Amino acid sequence: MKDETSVLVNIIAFLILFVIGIYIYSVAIDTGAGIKITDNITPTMRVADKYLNKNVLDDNSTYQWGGTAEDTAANIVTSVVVDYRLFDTTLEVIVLFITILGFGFVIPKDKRKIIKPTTILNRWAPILMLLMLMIGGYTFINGHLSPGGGFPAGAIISTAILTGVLTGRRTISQKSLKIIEAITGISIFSIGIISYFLTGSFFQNFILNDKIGDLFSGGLIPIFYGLIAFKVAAELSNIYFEFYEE
Amino acid sequence: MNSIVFLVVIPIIAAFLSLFLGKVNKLIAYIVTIFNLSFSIVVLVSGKIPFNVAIGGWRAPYGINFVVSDITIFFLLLINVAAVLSLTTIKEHMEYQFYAFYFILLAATNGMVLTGDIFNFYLFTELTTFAIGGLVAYKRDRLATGASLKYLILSSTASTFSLAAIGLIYKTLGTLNFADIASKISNLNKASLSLILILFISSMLVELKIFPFNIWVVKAYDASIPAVNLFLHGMVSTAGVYGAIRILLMVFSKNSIMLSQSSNIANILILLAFITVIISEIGALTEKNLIKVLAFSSMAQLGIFLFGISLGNYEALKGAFYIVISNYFAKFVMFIVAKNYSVIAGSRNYEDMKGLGRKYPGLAIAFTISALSLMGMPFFAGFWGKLSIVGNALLMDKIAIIGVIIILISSVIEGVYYLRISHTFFSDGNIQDTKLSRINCVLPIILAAVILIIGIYPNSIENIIWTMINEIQNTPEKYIQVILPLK
Amino acid sequence: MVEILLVPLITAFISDIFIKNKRLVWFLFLISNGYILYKLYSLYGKWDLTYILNTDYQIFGAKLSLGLSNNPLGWYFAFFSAVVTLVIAIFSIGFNTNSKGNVAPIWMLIIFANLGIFYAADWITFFMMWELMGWTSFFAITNGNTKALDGAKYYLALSLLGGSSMLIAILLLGAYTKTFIIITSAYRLIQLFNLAEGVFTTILLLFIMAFFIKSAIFPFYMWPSKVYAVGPEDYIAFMSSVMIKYGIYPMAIFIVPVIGNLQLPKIFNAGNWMQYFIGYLGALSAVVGTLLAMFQTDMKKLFAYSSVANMGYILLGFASMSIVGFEGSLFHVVNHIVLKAAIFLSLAAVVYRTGESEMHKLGGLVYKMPITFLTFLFGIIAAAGIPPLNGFGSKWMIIQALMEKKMVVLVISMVFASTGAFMYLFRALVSIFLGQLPERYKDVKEVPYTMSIPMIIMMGLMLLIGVVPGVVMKPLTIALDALGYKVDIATWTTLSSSFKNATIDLKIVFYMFAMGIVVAALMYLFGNKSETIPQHDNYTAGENPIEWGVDADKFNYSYSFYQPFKEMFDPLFERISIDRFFSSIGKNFEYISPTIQGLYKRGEGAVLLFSIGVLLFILGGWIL
Amino acid sequence: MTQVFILSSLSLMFIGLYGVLTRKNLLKIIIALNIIETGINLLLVSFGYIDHGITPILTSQESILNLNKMVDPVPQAIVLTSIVIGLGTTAFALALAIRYKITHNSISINASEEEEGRGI
Repeated sequence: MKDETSVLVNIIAFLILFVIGIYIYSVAIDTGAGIKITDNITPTMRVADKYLNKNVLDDNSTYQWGGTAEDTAANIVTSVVVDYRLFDTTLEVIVLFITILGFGFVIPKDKRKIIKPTTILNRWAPILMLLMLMIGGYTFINGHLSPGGGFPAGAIISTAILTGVLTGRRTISQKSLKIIEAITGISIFSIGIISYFLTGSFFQNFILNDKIGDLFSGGLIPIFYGLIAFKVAAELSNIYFEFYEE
Repeated sequence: MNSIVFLVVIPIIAAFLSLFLGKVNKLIAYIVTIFNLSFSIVVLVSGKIPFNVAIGGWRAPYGINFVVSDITIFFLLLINVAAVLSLTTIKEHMEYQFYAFYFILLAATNGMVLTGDIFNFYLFTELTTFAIGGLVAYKRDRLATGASLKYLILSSTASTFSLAAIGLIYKTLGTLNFADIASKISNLNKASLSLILILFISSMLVELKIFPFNIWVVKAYDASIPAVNLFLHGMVSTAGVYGAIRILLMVFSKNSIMLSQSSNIANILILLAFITVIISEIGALTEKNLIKVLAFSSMAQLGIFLFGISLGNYEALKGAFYIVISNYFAKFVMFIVAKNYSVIAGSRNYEDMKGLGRKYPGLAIAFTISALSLMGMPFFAGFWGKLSIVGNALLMDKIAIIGVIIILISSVIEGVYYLRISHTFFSDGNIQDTKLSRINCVLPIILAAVILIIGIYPNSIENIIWTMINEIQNTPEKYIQVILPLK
Repeated sequence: MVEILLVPLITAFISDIFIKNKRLVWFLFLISNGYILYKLYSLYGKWDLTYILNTDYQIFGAKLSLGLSNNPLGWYFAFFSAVVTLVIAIFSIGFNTNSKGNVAPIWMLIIFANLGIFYAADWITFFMMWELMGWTSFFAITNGNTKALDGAKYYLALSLLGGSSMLIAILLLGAYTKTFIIITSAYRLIQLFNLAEGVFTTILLLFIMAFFIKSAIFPFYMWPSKVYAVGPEDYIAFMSSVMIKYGIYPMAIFIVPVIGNLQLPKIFNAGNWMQYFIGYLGALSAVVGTLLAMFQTDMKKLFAYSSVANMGYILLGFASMSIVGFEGSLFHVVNHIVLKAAIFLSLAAVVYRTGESEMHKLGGLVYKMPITFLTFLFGIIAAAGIPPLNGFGSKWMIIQALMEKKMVVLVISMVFASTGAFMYLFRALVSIFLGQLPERYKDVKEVPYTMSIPMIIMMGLMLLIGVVPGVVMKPLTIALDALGYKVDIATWTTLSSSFKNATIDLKIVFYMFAMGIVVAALMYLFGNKSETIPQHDNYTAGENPIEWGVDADKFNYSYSFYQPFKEMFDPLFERISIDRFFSSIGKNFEYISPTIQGLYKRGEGAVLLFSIGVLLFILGGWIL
Repeated sequence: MTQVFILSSLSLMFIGLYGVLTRKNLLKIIIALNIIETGINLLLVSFGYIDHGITPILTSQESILNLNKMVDPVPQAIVLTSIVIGLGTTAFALALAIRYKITHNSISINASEEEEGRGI
């Protein structure tokens, strides 16, 4: 690579980083009035307080384990991601969708050789795939109770397909992947539209009266997570298939 | 008016559908875009402005909300009109990915204008970036690949900066909502605020094409197909301008004095604005590739716009709005003319377009009118902008006066290269017999007529602009009232 | 009153639509021009007519209103320029019969802007018209001709620069005086002098720069020669006669009253420094213009510099700040409009027939094109300021005014320039029309009627104004009287002066010259006839220079006519070349341009520059 | 503890930025971008961290009583999104880099873009 070690550029880069570093330090030690970036601000002083107490709609409401609340996901991060800030998450799905689309669009379609996998991998692949699918399924079904959720689940599911790709098995056609992608994507937004017609507001939860801590709780969260999981799985699998083309 | 979310949702659903529709995509694109346009018109005439929409039923600072105010609806209309007009220039068959990217771009630009949440805004910006990255790379040749990749790298770096800024805002103020930030920003430490502003503004200036954040611009314009040029100009730039107005003037402002908390930053913005203007005008001076000339000039216009909004004076701000409107129409005309002429001439070099102005005078006259408007000549829309900005900058301190001189010198340079191009169109030249449908001439002429109408009769948009400026004048209080009515 | 502007605008629009139908377009053109002239005539004396257009556009906290008013001085300029413009335009019909394009729409726009400038009541309207004139001129000059681009570009850049400086001046004026009305702002500007002298001087200098650029006064004297050399001849006739006066009109209506009413200390009991500033620039343009005119070989360039010199005279009259000088200058405006139009029309006729504008390649056209010759002869006699024609009276008044104010250096420069004028004017006459006819122009004919009639009209005008100066002086003095100046209304044939017993009656002068002409004609008819010899005989001794590989035209006696003078002044002009200064600015921009393009073309340092931008913010926050 | 997080995330960001600024190899640049993303993610999480905080997941009635000891869930939600964006950017950029290699015959960002006689 020519000019990889250009001294001048290195010096300039160091200077820039140095100045930025000094600047951040000077801001950190600033003693002016007002809220500083180094102040110790707890979540109770932020909007997160309402998410933790689940009292966005009603300032004075409290909730009990096993009782109902405005949002019944036990995992509060999930409740933020898929309920309070659901719209962000749907956009995130779109980001993934469009980048993978772009990926498929610009990647050169040239021929690649497939190396035959070893017997061990070949034999164990179906079992692995089954395991991965199970883990993936568990992850998104329990997304509202424990760490996990649609995105990791999707990634895990897609590794099942990756295993298939590695062993040379055409587990699913690219066309059906595309269809899954579109159907799940449209479903996510269709639910939004349905909730608009049911409750008058987009993406508003319309499955009420479920209990915190139950497997089937969290309103729409498991449905969204399921859709997201399949969508992400389909999209990531698309990447593998781009390389799989003989 | 909760249904305003359809403006974002419908294009996204169309994007999913576009994977299967093949040739029908074009029709769907028209339907969706016209839906968006007519929906925004319905919102405009419904008389309910301003209003706030909580998505998911969560009230404002906690959930994500869409806000529709006078400025929003104005920019919404600009973006959707731009989308419709750009679509009309697509004649050939496009691959389905093109339409998918387009739908996402439409959704993202609409969303950028509508959203009332800073992280949501960031996501829409990212979506725009990826959509543009894909659209610029559409030809997948040498130039397009390089341009797209470099744009992607630059904007990814920039996006990390704005993400850090959002993180800092959340850490200090504990909120992500525009109105909530605006109401709390005065509690913030001055040094911390300038750190946040620096991080956020520098990533925003990438979209605003301000030097030295704009190295991607010329390459991206040159590498992309004509329709994408129009998307970049009409939708992305306009959304970027909206972002600048919303965030610089309405979120990070206190007591409705623009950028008062850190006037240093306003001064540097003025400095950058006129560096941008002079650099891009000089760059365009000897450029032969018409598209690149237009790209350079687009940068210059946004520089003048930034100059106008950084002065901290409402009349200068009004001038900036005029500049945006004039540039919006003028560049549309110019890109369409450039497209048609380059198809006939078989090259983008304007010197190969000799004599086309005699054969197709409508296009060349429209081009000339737009050029004169960009130069700020009287009787064209750009003049009123220049008058306001220059006049009010003269009342400011020294740095603004230097800016005035530079802007005027740059308008001289602009005059030289634009009128040289116009002259080339009108000069004698031998052109083969080509058939250009007269339909292609209609749109530029109509848009040029709009420029003329605004230029001759500024009353036509003066009041609209003042309504928007009143909104800015009354922010953040009025804006907060709409979104956080409980307080 | 507003219809006087609407008619040309509508005509321009309609003729743009029917641009293919030449007959219709020119018919429309003549009709609307005739109407404008009639309308202007009927506006004479109605000085209180105004037209205000209120807009909602807000600037400096007040709603902007645009206005037109029938300013007496504006009427004076508008009427005479409209007469001459009409004549030139008729000439243009004949001149352009063979060209592909149609110039009528752009002419109508020019006439619109022309009237708009003289009728503007406020600075914004004035500026709008001014800029309109700037870019329409660009298109009129290039007219699709690629060769004309360089000159036109130069003109455009200067014109836009002037426009920009005027815009700053207008806005400063508006900001400090709270008004854009021309007359009111003049009064308020004088008051501003005592409050903020710096702003006052800035405003005035910026205005003066804009006006000087348009009128080609000294530091900006070089654009006419560049533009006239390449522009279409009919349009440069308009430029050199009418358009170059656009800078003079606002000088007369705004700058002169402001400077004249200032309480500044006088230098040598003669005038204040601003007066001298204007006067010396005027003197410099007169002298420099004259000298440069002498050395030109291209006839269009020669008369371009002659225009510069004449603008200098007008400025000298202003510098005197006396009523006679003022009158003289304004009188000279009309004289110069008429005589320059005549000269350029005849030159256009020559170019139309021969396609040549280098003087040493022409000669002996007197018998082939007698009407053209006569027009040219009248024109140069007038330009030289010889009595029976119109240039004399105004120069006489200006010199008198300067003498009265004891501005000796200025008088000397004016006399020098007037004498120099003889040298280049008669040289042009000799080179183009007298001498021997080159072989290639044997079949040259007189121009068609559409072109010769306008020339005859111009001759008549020159003689009329020369003998009966009252046709100009009467409206002028009435206009000045209406503006509040203390003037005596002029009589038909006499010119008054500031000195006692110095009134002259041009009628008597005319009789004397008529006698002289009769005597000369008798001598011509009954004297010995001249003998014609082959062209090259007298300077190549019968040899054919082409056989030596040399261009025969270079041996023509009119090539490098004033070589000794040129050698004398060359070192001076080589050292001080303002032209080079201005072009070098443009060159420098063009030199940087590829560097910037390269930066954007490669696009590799994008992130680096991004970080530098961030750095700028950080450092700026520390420094500022 | 928070300081350690912040310092390490800042150093990650600086390393990444340094890489983007100085490297010419596209792959290295993309990797450097990833490093920046990681740094940002860590930074965001540390913004929401409180000393001795617990995860914001309800497991029983007691955890509801300890709500004010929980770390902030919002930065975590933001980080989730940001990770996906990072993934998308990387995927897209890598695909473009592969095509870049074919069209430019080099993976240096310096590769010349000159292309004579381009059509419309």
